[in-house]
Amino acid sequence: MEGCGVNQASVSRACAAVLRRDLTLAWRRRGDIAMPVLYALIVATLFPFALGPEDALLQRIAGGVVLVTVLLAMLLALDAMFRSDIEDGSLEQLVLAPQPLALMLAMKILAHWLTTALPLILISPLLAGMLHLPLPVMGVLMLALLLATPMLSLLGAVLVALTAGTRRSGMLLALMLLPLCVPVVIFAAGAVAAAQQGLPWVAPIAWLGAALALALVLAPLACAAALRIALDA
Amino acid sequence: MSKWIPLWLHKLGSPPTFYRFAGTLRPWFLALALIAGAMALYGGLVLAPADYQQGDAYRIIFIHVPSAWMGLFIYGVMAVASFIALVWRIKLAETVAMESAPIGAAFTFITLVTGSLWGKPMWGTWWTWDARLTSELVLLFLYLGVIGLYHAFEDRRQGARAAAFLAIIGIINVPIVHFSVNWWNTLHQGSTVRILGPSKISTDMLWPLLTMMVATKLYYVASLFGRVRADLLELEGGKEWVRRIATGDDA
Amino acid sequence: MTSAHAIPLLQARGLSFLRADEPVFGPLDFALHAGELALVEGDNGSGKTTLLRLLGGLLHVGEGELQWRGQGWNRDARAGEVLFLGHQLGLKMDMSPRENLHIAAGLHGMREGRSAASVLVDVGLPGYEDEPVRRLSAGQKKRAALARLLLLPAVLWLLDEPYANLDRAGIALVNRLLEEHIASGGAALVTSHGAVSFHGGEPKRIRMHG
Amino acid sequence: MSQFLAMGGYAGYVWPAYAVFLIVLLADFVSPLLRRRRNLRELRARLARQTARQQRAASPAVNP
Repeated sequence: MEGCGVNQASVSRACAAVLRRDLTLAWRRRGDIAMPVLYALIVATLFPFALGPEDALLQRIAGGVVLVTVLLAMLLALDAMFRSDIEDGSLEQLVLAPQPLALMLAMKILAHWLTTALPLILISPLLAGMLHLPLPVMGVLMLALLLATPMLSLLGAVLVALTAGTRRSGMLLALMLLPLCVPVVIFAAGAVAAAQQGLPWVAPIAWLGAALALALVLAPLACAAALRIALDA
Repeated sequence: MSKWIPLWLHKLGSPPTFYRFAGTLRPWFLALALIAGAMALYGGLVLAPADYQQGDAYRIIFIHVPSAWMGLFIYGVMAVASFIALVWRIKLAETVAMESAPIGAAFTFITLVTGSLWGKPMWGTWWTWDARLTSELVLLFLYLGVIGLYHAFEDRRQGARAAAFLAIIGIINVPIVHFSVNWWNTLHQGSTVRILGPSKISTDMLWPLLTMMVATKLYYVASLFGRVRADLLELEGGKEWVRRIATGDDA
Repeated sequence: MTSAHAIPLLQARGLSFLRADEPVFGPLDFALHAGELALVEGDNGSGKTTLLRLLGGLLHVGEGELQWRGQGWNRDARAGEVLFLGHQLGLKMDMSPRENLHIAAGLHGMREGRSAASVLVDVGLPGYEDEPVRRLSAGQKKRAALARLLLLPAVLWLLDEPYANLDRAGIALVNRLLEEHIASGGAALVTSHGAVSFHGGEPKRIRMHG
Repeated sequence: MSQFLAMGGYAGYVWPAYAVFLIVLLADFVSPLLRRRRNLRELRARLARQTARQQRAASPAVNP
């Protein structure tokens, strides 16, 4: 505009603004952060009741149970990733902002991961301990979770963006996410199982890492494209 | 190149044109599919000799393998149509993609059921977490996700675009799933059952199999045309050409 | 202020938007130059909101053509030049007006010489800067959203029902914002049911039907 | 013939498999036909209502 100076917003400032906003909002509703953690705790507690408290059995399933539990807890929180932003119109404002949308969404995904997946990773040793996972394997489990949960956040974000224009999305989201998370679960649980059997576990972890690197680049772009489709009506 | 493809597609893609085109060709495809299917059934069930290892149970192969192949093939068609729909916003491509999904899901479902019916006498179990069957199951879920997303939107064209996007994500996912499930199978020393070993399949068995593959393809085209026709009538409900059909000026 | 041969900011030719193959509005033909205000008029369901969302870039062009500054209609060319204020205000309820403005400024940039505090005073919210938005009244929320217009740089404002929920003073505020914006060479597209008492010259009118 | 139907003892597996194949594909084929019929019927009804409305509007004197 003529005669009126403008301080252009740099991309890094915009990223920081989005990240700070989402983290602040999450902090102001701390109770919501605790929900997935509580859910995971409940599910993990139920397994010994269902299968019996036999050490050997629990030990064998511990890695898989923790992984699936964390996955389900994340699925529970996934639905809310864009929900409030759609309801109050902030998502429209984000789409219309003169910033690369994919990068802004990447920040939202990062914030979502920090507030839902990170607490789950932090309590995963507790869950695994309850199921008698051997201590040396614990490190591999944490590493697998550290690589698998961002994958789920990224893939989930694309699907949530696709369902942004629909009413009922909870069950549908699970149906859509299942095929995408099968490889993630296989490699993450595979690494833990291999470590438990004393087999080399680096290969599946490396595969997960490679997939994560790819998803880090592609998923935000796909998420942006999906969101534009979902809002276009 | 980039100019004439959309031009050509736009011409054939005009709904009334395609409606007539599909209406004319559909009976032919159906007839050919039925003839080829009958030939394949006769060849497979009557002419082909029993397998020396599996006896007559192997005859399920004549529907199981073509169905499995169609499940993947239709997913490919759906993904290509989805891509065209997203890039050029062609309504017909959206319809083709979305109406392919139920057919593909049907074939995938058949694959799973026949695989299970074959597995029981051969492996002694209805379901085994064999790499191929597991991949088929995931494929079915991919189809159901696309169908579910399509129907979750109130605006059907928007639903088609969103589901088309999901279909494209899915096709990237298919080989990854296959690879990971294979790896998973070796890790857990699961039951990797070779249905047909590397041994040569005899011509008596091969030609009914190939004929059935052709028959299922022809059937797919016939079914797709029928579905697309029904869909176009729904989508274009307000248009003059649909009105003429409704009032009986046209078949 | 407006010369006839200047390139318009926004030019629509035969513009329409289709939903389920039914045109929601149009075809519309209009041009909007810098320093012009256009009122979008029409009954409920005539597609006013749809038009604004389309011009904002949320919807794709159905039929017809749109140009931005005589060029094609692409996102990069319009980046940072358009502000959209819709029914949903885009405010975070758990944050204060000041925090909301800081985020918006982080995304859009800021006009020189303006600050969140100064524009909040300007829209009549002194003393409410740090109150969570959820505790504000509907009219105050609207004012908090209007503050964005003052703080962020943009040439074209797309305002959907800016007068809704506002009292007499609030309506005067919107008119003042519009007059200043137009006078400084900006442009605006406004939908409204109510009459607009605009003192910066005769506004253009875009009729959605007939 | 009965030997053919017995499928070497595997009749309980082979025939259900073929039955599923045929039934699923038949259902797949018939459903769009039914959908098309239903749509056309609804469309005809809508058109009839529309013409009725137009006629009523054209001759307002019928119903004082």
